[in-house]
Amino acid sequence: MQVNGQFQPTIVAFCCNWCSYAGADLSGTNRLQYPANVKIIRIPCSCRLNPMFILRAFQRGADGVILCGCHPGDCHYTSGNYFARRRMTLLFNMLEFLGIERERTRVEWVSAAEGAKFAATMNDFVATITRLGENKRLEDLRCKSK
Amino acid sequence: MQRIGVFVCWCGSNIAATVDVEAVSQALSHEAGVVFSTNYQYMCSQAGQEMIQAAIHEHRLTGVVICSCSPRMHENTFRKTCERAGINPYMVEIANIREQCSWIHKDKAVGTEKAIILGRAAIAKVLLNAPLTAGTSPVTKRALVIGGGIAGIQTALDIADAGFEVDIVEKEPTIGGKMTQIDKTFPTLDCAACILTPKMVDAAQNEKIKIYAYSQVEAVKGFVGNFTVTIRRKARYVDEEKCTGCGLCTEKCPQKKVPNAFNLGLDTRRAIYIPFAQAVPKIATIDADYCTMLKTGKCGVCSKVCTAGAIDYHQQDTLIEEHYGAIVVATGYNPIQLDQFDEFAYSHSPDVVTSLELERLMNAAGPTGGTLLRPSDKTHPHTLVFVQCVGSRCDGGEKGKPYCSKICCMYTAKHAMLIREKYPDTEVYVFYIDVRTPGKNFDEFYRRAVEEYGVHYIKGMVGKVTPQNGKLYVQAADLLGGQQLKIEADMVVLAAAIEPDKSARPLATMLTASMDTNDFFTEAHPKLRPVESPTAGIFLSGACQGPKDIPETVAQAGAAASKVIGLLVKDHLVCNPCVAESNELMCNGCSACEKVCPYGAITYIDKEFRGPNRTTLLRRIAQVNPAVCQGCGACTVACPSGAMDLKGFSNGQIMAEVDAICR
Amino acid sequence: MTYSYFPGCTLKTRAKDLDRWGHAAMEALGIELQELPEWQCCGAVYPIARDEIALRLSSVRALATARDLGQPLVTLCSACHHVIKRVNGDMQRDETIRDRANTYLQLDKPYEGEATVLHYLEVLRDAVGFDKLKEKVVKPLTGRKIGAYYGCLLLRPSAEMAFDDPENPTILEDFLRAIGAEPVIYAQRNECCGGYVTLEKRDFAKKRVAAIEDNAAALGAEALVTACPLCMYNLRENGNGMPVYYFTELLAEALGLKEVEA
Amino acid sequence: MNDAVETVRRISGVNPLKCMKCGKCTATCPAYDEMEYHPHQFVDMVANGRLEELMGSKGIYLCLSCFACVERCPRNVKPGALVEAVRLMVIRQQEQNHLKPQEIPALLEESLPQQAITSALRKYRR
Repeated sequence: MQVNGQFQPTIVAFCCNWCSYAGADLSGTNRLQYPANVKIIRIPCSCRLNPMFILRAFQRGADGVILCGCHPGDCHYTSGNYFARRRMTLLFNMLEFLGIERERTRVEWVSAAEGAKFAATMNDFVATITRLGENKRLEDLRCKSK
Repeated sequence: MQRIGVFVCWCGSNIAATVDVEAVSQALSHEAGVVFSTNYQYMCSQAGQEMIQAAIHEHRLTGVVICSCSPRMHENTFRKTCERAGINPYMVEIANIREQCSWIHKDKAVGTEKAIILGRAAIAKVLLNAPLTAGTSPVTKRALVIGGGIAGIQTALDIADAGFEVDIVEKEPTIGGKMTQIDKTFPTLDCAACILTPKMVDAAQNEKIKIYAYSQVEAVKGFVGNFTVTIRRKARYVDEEKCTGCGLCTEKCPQKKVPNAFNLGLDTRRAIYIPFAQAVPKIATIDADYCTMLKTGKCGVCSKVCTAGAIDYHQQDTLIEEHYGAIVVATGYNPIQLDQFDEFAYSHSPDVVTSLELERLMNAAGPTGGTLLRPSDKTHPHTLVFVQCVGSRCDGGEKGKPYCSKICCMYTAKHAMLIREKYPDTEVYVFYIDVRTPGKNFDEFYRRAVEEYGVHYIKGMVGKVTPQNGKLYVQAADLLGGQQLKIEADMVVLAAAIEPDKSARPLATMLTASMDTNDFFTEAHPKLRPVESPTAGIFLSGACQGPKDIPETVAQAGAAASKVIGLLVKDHLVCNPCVAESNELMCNGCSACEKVCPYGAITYIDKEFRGPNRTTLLRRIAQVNPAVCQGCGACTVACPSGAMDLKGFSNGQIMAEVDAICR
Repeated sequence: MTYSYFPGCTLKTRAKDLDRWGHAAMEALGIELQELPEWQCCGAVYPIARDEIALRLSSVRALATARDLGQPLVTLCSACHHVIKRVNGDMQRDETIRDRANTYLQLDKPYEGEATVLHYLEVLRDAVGFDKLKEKVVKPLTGRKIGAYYGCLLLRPSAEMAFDDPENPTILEDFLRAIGAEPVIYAQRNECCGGYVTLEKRDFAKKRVAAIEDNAAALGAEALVTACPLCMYNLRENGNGMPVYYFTELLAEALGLKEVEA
Repeated sequence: MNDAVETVRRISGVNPLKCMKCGKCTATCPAYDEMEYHPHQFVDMVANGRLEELMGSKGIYLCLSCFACVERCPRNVKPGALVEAVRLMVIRQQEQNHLKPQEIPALLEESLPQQAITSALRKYRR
């Protein structure tokens, strides 16, 4: 999205309910700033993230998608983040094959105590996507408003 | 068509300062399905909730979107509000415009725009919400306490007092924990054994309490109210039923050179032993690492002297399985290893000891019978130097711990005071960085050490200890006096940092309970839920959650017990209704979902479907047990046919949120 | 086994004993030390300041040569070891230093910390093995009570040197045991000898050495060993006469390469 | 003066604010008696911008760079690196070399290792 001639990326962050969403809350509680481009969707566990959601986001004009979950070994559901890790590895490979730069997708483990890490990750991710510029590869032009 | 009401909270100025709440409620009022939109100062207040309820009635709302703080804060509050007004609690969605918007942005225009988008996503989701009804699951009315120190004992006693059965699993041969090794307790200086051992006996005699000593938790399955725990009962090589605890074997065993762990290696014991006189259960244990019989098959003295015939060299570990409704973690702490702090010469000189070792050296049941003697030559020390914060308050890296160990300031004051009282001819120096004594009567206690007992408190650190000619030459900083001190000491006592017991990390993985980077268990809320783990049904007691002294530990143990009791009095627990559900018409019975389910909640049944021309067709389909499903959603992604979906977080709902954000 | 070897300035002049016997001993143990071609000074002191690039260049040059030769680089002098090891660490970890050093040097292939830097003692411990060394000893130093003097440079900062436990090192003691001597463990073995400050304040260095010698003597040491020419200078010139040896001298003696001095 | 503090922080890579004022550096320093400002004071004075006093002190030439304070500091503050940085601030100024090449012959003696001279020269002059 262009705002006043400046590129403002649209970034969707999927956060697991137990660690990363709480980590995002903590960065808010600690007033740690990160850009408003990041919009968080709460999911129960990182393993709830269907690859379809990411494809849909890119199709509808997202410039970057990040998945945050509990650290390996700390999943609230024991093993969900391991599933997520494997699925995302495959998906990101495929997206790269389709021409979506690797940097546009990311998986980060953020615990409920890591508010600072959450903010730092988001700052870094937004900076990376801003550098990469707009993503057009998967966009469905029919979805685009004029 | 749904009729949605939108309620934007100002949260005083917390939201309103960076988000134009009026503009948000205006913008959201134009969204499809929204029939009412407003904003208010405090939505969670009584007046705010009444306003929501009135709007539900007045506008015949079917769904509600609250733009406010995190759902982790008030989702339940608002769900209950709506339930009281007659709509299903799961028709409520929260847009988090405080923690994830107003608090992280400074520019009001930016904040407002983001708040509108977050509101839109919540509206898009709630349009697809369906009323959900929570099921229930029964509660096993028995609790497990892991760890039998003062924390575990107190928790178990309190739970048993309320009439519930409780088991204690303790890895050592006796319960009692660290407190059994402590001589006196601050700030009252009463004898630790005198207040602890009666509690140990109470626990042993309480018919509601079962003690599994010399045992470990091996595996944990299930969920709140319904845990199944496998306990390994380690082989003692002594029949617990037959052993009378007479102790004859521990006197006759010819293997005399076993370092006595109870006295921290300051003296020796036999290969068959009872850790101390008041051990509970008072049963002998053979140390397999040292027993000649177990190692070579030759000896058998203990078996010959045992009149009860309790010795069993062929005993094996046994595994038992028990069911519990709640689990309390009380795994406690240990002082850290001091290998990395050899500037204090801990590994060079036996006269450099840790504070816990000093406890044993001052204890009447300790290796010196309570007379303070130097371990090297058994002489009376005249000058003692205490060093605080050894390994505490360190900055990252491999060395030490970043936190304050909390108990050292007080026990050092206690040691210094006791030594000066008993041996007035000694000089006692305490090197401190800060003296931290926040606790009832704590600072008064420390001041007494200085003012009445003449303990030399010196602000500064010790840099090097050089053992030479039977003395310990201590080189230290006196920061307030502006000098580098060189003290000829007879003993140096190190206040080693404390760390969680090593068994805690694997246990946390078994329990899926979270830990911080220091391996302390994290609490569900640092202020408001300090004795609960974020994992339902797991409770925290004592130093496994953070450094604690005895009064704090006992208080927390009681609090944990009350939370357990609050759980166990319930006959049923309301389940999370956001569980997986399989669309049986789309399911092809492939078992992909079953394989990824961590709870075994998915089973397969053969079901008859009607085919064309009055034929029937038997098809294998997945079925989710809603009482067992925890709602992680792993199966929904594994399902190749899209039959599996998660209630409350359905594919459609999340897609709608994505669309709303990317619009 | 063949290693590249960096002798350093002092070992060619004032500390010939450290070098000569070190060479002879390794030869006897079946290890060849090939002197690095065209080596220059290591830089003498490690430049703590992160913006000092030029002072790191001679070490980088040596490291790059060692890399090109494809053999680990062995050092003997504590100071050389300290400087070269830490500069290598900088080249591995500090992007700014790496880029700037390479820009200066314009090597055929930029150096990125590929070389392995070993101290002579590490070769003895890990490649030869103290057990093996013990077997090769023909004249064990039986009954000689010797204090190992580590000084500062070998051990600290431990995070970068990764040589031994900085407060309770064992490598020299294990070495002494291997050659049949009885090591004396004393606390002052890792405290400074006075270093180069001896140039300006000899009294100060004397105080330092006295503390070290007294502590070692009190615990029964009859002599000290060191791996550093500067420590050797301070201990000998500013001490009270306790004999001080380079550890390679004792090694050569135990291997029967050197006649026992009268 | 803040610029100078920044320079010291940049050269040394140390954040003096991490210091918790325990005094272990001062307790461990072998050159304590020789210095007018002791390691913990040194850290505190850098943190508070009192660089002029430090730059004028003799103690900066007496730090042995033995890294004992660096090794033993529980907060990873590296007082020794701060001393080095302040010394460099002095000797990088014109005509401020603490040791001049022409002074060296007088210092030489038979057994003095080259290493000592080179080290001193490296430490004391630009």
